Amino acid sequence: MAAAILSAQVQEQTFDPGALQQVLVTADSGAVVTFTGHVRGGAGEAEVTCLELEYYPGMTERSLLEILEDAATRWPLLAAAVVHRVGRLAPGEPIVWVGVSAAHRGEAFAACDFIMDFLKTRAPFWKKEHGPAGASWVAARAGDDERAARWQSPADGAG
Amino acid sequence: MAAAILSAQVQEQTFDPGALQQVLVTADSGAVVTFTGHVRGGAGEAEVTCLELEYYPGMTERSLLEILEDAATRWPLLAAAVVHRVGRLAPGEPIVWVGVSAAHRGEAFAACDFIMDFLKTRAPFWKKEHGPAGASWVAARAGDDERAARWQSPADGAG
Amino acid sequence: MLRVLFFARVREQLGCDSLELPWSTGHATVEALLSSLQQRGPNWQAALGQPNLVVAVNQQIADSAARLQAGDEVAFFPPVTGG
Amino acid sequence: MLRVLFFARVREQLGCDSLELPWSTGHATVEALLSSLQQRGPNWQAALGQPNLVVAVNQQIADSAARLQAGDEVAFFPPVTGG
Repeated sequence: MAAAILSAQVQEQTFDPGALQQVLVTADSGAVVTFTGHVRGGAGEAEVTCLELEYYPGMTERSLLEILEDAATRWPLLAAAVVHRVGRLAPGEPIVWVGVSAAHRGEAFAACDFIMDFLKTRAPFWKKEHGPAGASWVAARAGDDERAARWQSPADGAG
Repeated sequence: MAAAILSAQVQEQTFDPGALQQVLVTADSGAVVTFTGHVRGGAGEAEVTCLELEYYPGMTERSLLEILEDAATRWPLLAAAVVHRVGRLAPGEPIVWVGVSAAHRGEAFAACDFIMDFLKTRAPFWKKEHGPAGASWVAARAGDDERAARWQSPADGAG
Repeated sequence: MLRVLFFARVREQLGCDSLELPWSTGHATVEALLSSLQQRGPNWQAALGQPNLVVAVNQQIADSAARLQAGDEVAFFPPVTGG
Repeated sequence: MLRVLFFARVREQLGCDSLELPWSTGHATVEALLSSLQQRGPNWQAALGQPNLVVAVNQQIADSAARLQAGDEVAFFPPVTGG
């Protein structure tokens, strides 16, 4: 099959999931799976009034594209795209979007899930939460590493 | 947590995935996963010029809601919705949309995948393909039953 | 009365999408109703004798042993293929 | 020259986001570069001595044994937390 159409974008401005999804649909797309992440506001002492996102210009875009390329090697994808925001975001705002289109739903679900797991554990982004008690860097979560470890082989992931 | 907001809709007219997704987002939504299915056109002798969708008014909507309720019991969802079209559709047109919002991505991915598997194997819809060689009813796929059998217990599915 | 519905290929094979029958002891179970309907002719025997035929009683999937009561809605259809 | 970048908490701890160093045999590996940088003071020793410190050479994840050449871009940062 033809090579998948891949796109990775890092930006400060917000995005429109509906418009991003339309770009993924090709004549053979039977299944489109999307993930949209939103900034969570927390509550009480953990309240987040603002989330600040730092990244590594150059390496971050390259890393995102490599994750998409890895996904397109593991599953027969038609298109895959990621948009990740940086800068200062308010609770509720969309922060990340991943979309995958494929002929069938199995590979679209698996690839979208895989891309998010690797984005969380490989792509150089760092979150700092601002709240009533000041600002603090978000710690990496062991659960994210465990989720990413599910994809040891293409056969496991495609199951 | 509060009960999830659930919605099931069967309709002839098309739908806008972006607009449907917006309705799912609540103040606590950290993760939104959507699935959009499109009519596949086939090729050669299997070319499909038109797909006809029949359903069982009353039972179909009830069945879809039961699937959403089952998903909301298995995972802590904030909202879940399904829209399924009936009548005559052309290749490329969107036919089904499933969206799930939750605090975290693990449950949003699992629930969306689960809802599609059960929709495919439980909800009373029947497809008839029209093509150059005439019309024929689509046969149920064993692969769909196998995918649905993955969700034997909540623990398996949430993995 | 019993309301009986047919969908998709079954509907086409029978040339019938719904019918009403008086409830009777001869229609006391899904199995009895099926036997009675299959008497209507070879296409009824064939369409309702398919091993993968699905039955719903009052819009819930049921099996052939399910008991029927006056006022019930019974539907026969092939395996579903939506999504 | 070597271009050295610091991100997130590491950047804040050092009060420095980038610096340029002449390449030398004392900076022939990531490990040697780290030792040299840690001489700069207690905050450098602490920030660059964290066990979970990540290093990238020319925008690819590397380990402390990676060799460095003039013109390389080396980055130090904490575990990533995007998405």
